[in-house]
Amino acid sequence: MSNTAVETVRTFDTRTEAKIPVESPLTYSYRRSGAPAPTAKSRVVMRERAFLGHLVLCGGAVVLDGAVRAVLGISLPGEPQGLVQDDEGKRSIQWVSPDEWLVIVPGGEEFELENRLRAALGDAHFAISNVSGGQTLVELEGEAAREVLMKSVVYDVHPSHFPVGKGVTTIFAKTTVVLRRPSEERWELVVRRSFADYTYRWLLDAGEEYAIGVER
Amino acid sequence: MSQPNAQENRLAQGGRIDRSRRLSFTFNGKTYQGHAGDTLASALLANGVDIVNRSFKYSRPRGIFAAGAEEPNALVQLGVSEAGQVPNVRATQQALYDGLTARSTNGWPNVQRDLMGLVGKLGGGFMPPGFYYKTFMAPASMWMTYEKVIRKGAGLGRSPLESDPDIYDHMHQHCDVLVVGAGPAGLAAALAAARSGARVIVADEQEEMGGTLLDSRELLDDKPAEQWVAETVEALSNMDNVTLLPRTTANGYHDHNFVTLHERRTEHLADTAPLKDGLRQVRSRLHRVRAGRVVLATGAHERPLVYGNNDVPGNMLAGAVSTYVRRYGVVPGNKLVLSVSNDHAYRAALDWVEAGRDVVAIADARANPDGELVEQARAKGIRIIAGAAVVEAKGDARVSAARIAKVDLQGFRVVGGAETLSCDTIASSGGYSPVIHLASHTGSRPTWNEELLGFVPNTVKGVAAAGGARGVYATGAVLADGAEAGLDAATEAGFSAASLGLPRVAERSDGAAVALYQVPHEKATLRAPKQFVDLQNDVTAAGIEVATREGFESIEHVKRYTAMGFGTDQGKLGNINGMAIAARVLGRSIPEVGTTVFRPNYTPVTFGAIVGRHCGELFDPERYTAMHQWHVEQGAAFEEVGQWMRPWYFPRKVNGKTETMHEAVARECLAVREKVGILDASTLGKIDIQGPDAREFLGRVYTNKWAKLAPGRVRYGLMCKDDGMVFDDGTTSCLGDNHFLMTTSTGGAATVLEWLEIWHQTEWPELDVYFNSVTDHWATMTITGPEARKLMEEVTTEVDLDKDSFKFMDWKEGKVAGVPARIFRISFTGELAYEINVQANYALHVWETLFAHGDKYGLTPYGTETMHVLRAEKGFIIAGQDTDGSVTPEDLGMHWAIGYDKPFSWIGKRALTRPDTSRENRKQMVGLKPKDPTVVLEEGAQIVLDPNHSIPMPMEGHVTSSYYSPTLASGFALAVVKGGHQKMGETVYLPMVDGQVHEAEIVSPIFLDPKGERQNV
Amino acid sequence: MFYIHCPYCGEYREEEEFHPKGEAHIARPADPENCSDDEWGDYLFFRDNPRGIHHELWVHAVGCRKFFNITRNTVSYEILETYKMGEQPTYTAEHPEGRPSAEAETASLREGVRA
Amino acid sequence: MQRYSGFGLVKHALSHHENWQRQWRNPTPKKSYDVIIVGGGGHGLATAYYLAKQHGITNVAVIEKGWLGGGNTARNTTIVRSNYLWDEAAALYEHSMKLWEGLSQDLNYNVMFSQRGVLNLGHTLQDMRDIQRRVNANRLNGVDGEVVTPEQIKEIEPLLDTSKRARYPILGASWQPRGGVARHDAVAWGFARGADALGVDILQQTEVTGFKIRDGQIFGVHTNRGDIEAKTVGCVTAGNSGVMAKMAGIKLPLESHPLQALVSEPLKPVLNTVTMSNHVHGYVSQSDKGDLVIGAGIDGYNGYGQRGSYPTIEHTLQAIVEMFPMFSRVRMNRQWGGIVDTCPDACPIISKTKVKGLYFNCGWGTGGFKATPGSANVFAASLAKGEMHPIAAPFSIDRFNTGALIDEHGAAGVAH
Repeated sequence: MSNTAVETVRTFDTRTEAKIPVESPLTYSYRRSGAPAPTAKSRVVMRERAFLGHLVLCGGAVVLDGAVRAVLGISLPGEPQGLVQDDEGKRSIQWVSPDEWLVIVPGGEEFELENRLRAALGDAHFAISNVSGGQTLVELEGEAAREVLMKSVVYDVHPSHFPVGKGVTTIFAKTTVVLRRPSEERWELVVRRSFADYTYRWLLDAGEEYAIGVER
Repeated sequence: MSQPNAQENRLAQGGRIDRSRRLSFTFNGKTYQGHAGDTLASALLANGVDIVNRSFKYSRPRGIFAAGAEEPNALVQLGVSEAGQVPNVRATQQALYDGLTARSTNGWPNVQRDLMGLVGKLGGGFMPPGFYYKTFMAPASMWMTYEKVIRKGAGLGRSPLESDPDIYDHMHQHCDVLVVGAGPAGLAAALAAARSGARVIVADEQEEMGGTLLDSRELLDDKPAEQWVAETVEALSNMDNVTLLPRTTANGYHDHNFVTLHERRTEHLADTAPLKDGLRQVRSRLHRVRAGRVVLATGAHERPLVYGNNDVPGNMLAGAVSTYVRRYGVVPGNKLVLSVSNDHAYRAALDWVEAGRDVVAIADARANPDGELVEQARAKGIRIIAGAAVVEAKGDARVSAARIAKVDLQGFRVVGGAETLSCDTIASSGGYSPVIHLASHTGSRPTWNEELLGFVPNTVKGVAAAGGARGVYATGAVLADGAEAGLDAATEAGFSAASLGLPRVAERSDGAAVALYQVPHEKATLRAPKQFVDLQNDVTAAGIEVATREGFESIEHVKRYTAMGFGTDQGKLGNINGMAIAARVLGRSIPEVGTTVFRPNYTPVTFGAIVGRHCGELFDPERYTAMHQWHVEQGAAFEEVGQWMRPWYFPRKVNGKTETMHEAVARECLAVREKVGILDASTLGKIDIQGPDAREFLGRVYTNKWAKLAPGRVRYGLMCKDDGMVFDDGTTSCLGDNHFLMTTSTGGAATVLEWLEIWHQTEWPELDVYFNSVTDHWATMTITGPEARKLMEEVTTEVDLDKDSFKFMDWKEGKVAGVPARIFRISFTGELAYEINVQANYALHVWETLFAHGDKYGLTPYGTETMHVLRAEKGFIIAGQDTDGSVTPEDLGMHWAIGYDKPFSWIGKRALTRPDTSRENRKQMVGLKPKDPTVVLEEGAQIVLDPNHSIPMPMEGHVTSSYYSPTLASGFALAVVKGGHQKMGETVYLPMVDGQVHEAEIVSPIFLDPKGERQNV
Repeated sequence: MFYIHCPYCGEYREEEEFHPKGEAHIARPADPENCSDDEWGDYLFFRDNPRGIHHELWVHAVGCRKFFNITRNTVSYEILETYKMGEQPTYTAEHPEGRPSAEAETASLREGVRA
Repeated sequence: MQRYSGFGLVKHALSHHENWQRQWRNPTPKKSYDVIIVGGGGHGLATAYYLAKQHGITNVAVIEKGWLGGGNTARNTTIVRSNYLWDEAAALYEHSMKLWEGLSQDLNYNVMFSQRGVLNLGHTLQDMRDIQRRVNANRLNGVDGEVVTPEQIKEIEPLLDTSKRARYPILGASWQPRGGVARHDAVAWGFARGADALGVDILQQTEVTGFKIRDGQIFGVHTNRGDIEAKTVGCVTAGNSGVMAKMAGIKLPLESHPLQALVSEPLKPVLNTVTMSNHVHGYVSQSDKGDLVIGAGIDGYNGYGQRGSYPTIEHTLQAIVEMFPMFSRVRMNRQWGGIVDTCPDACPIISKTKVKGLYFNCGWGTGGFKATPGSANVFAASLAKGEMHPIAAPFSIDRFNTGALIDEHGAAGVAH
């Protein structure tokens, strides 16, 4: 931590290796609203992928691209709404705005990643904010997943308009969501922690007619 | 009267109903039979039910007049249970289902024998348009009594009185081409567009698609038209890029091709939605469609003729007769007289005769009718009276005869004597009005076409009308027009396709129609029997004439004065006739009188469908902190702040009795002042600010100085808008030279973030700084009170908590309960306090660990109410409670937080020197001490100097915050008072609603520990 | 219900994702201290409010969070263009059909400035 | 003027309504008038009426580009109340309320002013603080009002969901019994008929295309029917004020926004009073005809199109169903929009301008209809005397430069 960037900006590992009980943003929701297990009738299935590492990366694309490529091994999505994943599909970078990207990595990698990026970026003007505790990832899968989304988001989720490799920030019912399509079958919703219960209740309600199930 | 099961008007064969499925239904308490495929209207007609309702103003008996959305009379109340009631359902659009239960919306004691009808008959003459404006004025005190009586007579159906058991939802749709209407034009358009590969949605309001082709006499490729419909619908439904939405009405066209479609998913099955495969289904669904291109294939509505007593049951639209005969196998009478201005309406007579019943005569207003259909009628031996029209219907509860006379259309008079022909049905047609509703929803004014005798739409970019909707009526031409519109739409949306092969339709030679709206009567309009223009609102030709005589010359005035077009049918049948009458009376042309524009909705839409899922607990999000479960388990009462559910107070059970809020808050307050309390402060907004210019930026948006705040230190800041008024406050910590963590008020988080962004992006992009919300990432808990350090020492590692190394307004990193934490020594209570930030996923563990260790120190959870009391004792403000957008930092007595000598003219600074902002005697923040310590002043109480002053009493200010302080053993308050800072020690008065006048002394707003020693230990 | 082309996202998005923020090109006076009260009042409150072509500031609040400008007809509600901060409109009250291109090119200012 | 009465109705019925007179003339414009009122809506017509009736100035023209009463007068949700927070606003709206109370008799035209009371609901603790503050201020200003509990609310309006299970439970309300609704069109027509009878020329289909100004003094207007002269001109053109001002070289602190409203199908009486909620954002009353008349919030963008965005309607109906869950099955008949000129402080401008003799009365936002008689009354007095009436004086344009705003936004709790 001798880099100048690190001195002027205080990084902080908010995660600990100690065996400490953690609660994902949906923990309360499971208790409050229950979590119907998927059945043969379920045309859509929801599952939370909790405790991932979420970083917001701000800066000019030209500034960031090299560092991201060097550190993460994937290139910054060049086009708006782009979503790029590594070969394993475990690490992703999503275009959020011309100078903002969302990086999601396996939980525990985020602090090291932040430090490596900071080191690689040196004195350049950029910002990295760790938001891992503030959001969670909810997956939707199944043939009715798109219909559930059509009930919920104003964005056009038709495959011709929302191919794999796309991600957008948009309106979800009365909150906002980052919606991504990492593969043909799977949709990802990045949800803010404090709105997670609302989103969960909404999905249960909107998915009711498709006998939505929750994988835990 | 007809017997149940009789279906006396049902034909032995024909129609598209399923005769194998008999359905039983109840109307006005009587049970009848119908068939699957019937509408309620067709089933009622089949059973010979003449009177379905009573009219709004005159209580006249009314029957079914039309067969679709334009029906003005047949409005019924649907539903069995109280919660399942649906008011004002048009019988013509309601599919019949087994067990359907309906009643008339008006009529007392019933529609057959209606006492109000007597009033209408006797009193009708005294109720000209504007009747209400001209009477009930004396004495003034009586109006509220009169109004009660008037209101009782008003209204149609009734609202259910219990909550809706059904659910509704929305579907956000996007397509390249939206086709509204699945008649010949719509189907052709859809097929043409769909073949190009474009994403197509087809919405049609009826139970099945096909529109006029479903009752057409014409052959398409030498086959019945309905066969082409079936094939086309089948083809469309097999295409992946096509969404077919039957029972779906396009109700509103909004800007940029946003269209609302109301899909009724279960209303044809039952009054409340039945389960499907054991799962609830939505009763109706609103599709919010963003379309690349829109094709309006909405067809045309037939116009009735306006003649005497044209409202008596048995009067109908000519086209409706054909629809009932051909589509439902129902002949709505035995002896028909037809009164027409055009050829197309002759279909009614042909269909009637073919159904085996008697056509008495056709009165044709044209001197020499000679079209193909006319010849067919002649060939069938139907008597045609040329140059004539029905001038008056006879009959009371049902038409008994028609008076037919020769009419001089130019001179608007009857020529010669009238002939009275016995009949039970009079059908009329005065031509057709293109359905231009959607096209005019965004303000496009239609154009009158003298040849078509109708308004044709002027559409905006991206929208095209096709077929009847733009006055193209011949079936072959309609198909071609639709196909072309569909192809154009797809092409404009970026697709290409070959043109469509269309079915062959024999061309029919129709004679020219003649303009006829109101039929002249032997008597002048004001003396003639009532000639109804708007049946639902009981607007007559005489009413329109009186309105114009009184100076209501614009059609908008006429409509408003007479209420024409303000019914649930929005004048679909009456508006053009009304305009024509106004035009005639004023000696102008129809377009000179005005145009007719429509507003959404095309037909009424259930509130529930518009609301969708956004009701009940999903009406608005509730935001929870990571400790919410704990709060719930502890029985906290919650206060909502900007969608966050915050614990308000934690009532305990003491001796089996739950504490009141007052008791709980007193206990919580003392715990903090004497021992230690804990607050969930996670809801405060937190913004991560990084960049070399972060410090400069803070100096511009805060009123105070930031240039020298060192890493490891925290500072309070005040934010103003550029009008100098305070809008938020909070602490900001320097994490690194280029790195700050800003906190905002709970409700202000989003606003402040956007505030920072707008200044950065639009004014100071040269400043290198980024802002990110980290509100949800961190959970925040405040440990405060004299014992706070002891408790912290037990659970904290890697931090030196010694008062000299971890001072007030310092922050440090370490671990709390084994979890990495940032700890801030800031205090909103005036006590020793630590604000702990940990990653939210660990928060509950940290919280519970604190309690595991806190018991011996008397650790007490407290809520927002206690927080408010404690901060008010210290004179700390809550932005939005103690400020209201009209308070400057100086008004708050916060001169110390204003950096007047900062080099940059920070936001709000300039405005502070405006005459009104800098004047003395502004309302200033002070403390108020009630003379009686047991008094807790009301928040919002007004402050006066002379409580005996007459009303209006000059007010000096008001109480912004007020509480009982168990520490001070007294009520106390914060207030704003004119010139308050100079009025310390003065007495003011607070006159209350109940007549009491409280006395209070103006004091410093800092009630406790003015030197700040308690927080600094 | 507007369909708005976000110049930063490069695609049309639903109106609900955006918030209008009033008239565009209202720059904060460079030297507030030397503004008269009238000038400061003008900056704070007085607006053109035209019937017809209007340049207005919007933010893609639920999206890229960027502020940008829209030229919109306040009667027909037609959106004639959207453009980034610091750029100048092509369609103006003086040039409702679009300004001559040469003029448009020279008018471009540095990124992110309201004026 | 033909007087209206119950007896007169019988007489007219016997003569088949053939003898009704025009309610106002359709005069040819004169070359000049003492006063020109630009704008033939409720406020403009009423200004002319009071000029003639109370100040003896009858040589007055009201110039209207369309048909009289065709702007916001015809498009509002007809709520009348005077429980405004700040002294200046309360004085203005209460002055109006007192005029409403005798208006039908004064005009011999039943404007159907129905004092069925207005509830402003509170759903949060801050709402309640604001409500208490406002009611306390109202009472000391001589405006009727009280703070009522959920139990009292249930008695006033039984269908309101006052249960605790609502997403936003009702914590209380302010209650102004003298508030209510009136028949909007009748207000314009009644004032028009009254003004016409006193000699005022109402010039419909006459559009002002410019002002004649010389040496900083107004001396007339250009219209599509020729020039008309007057040394005093009052502009009362809600929804178009900025455009008019621009013609006179004046800039106003206004933005014109769409304000939407909607009605249900007519229903048998089901609501007793006017219910407004700022927090869940919707307000509703039932017209004498039976429609639920529902008002929405202002759309955020400038717009002269008399229409707004659909989500505004959706949010409003969500609020209505939140308050009245049984209305979920009621159906929405029609929606429309007006154009409201909004001021930064949600209070109007009644003011002289830098052009001598040219006055503006504008910026009423959502408060215009309820203020009609009061606004016109003080405006007429100001035009007649050349000095602003004391009630009008605080509403000068100057306040936006001095900072003396009357901010009804934050504090009043209710924006409509």
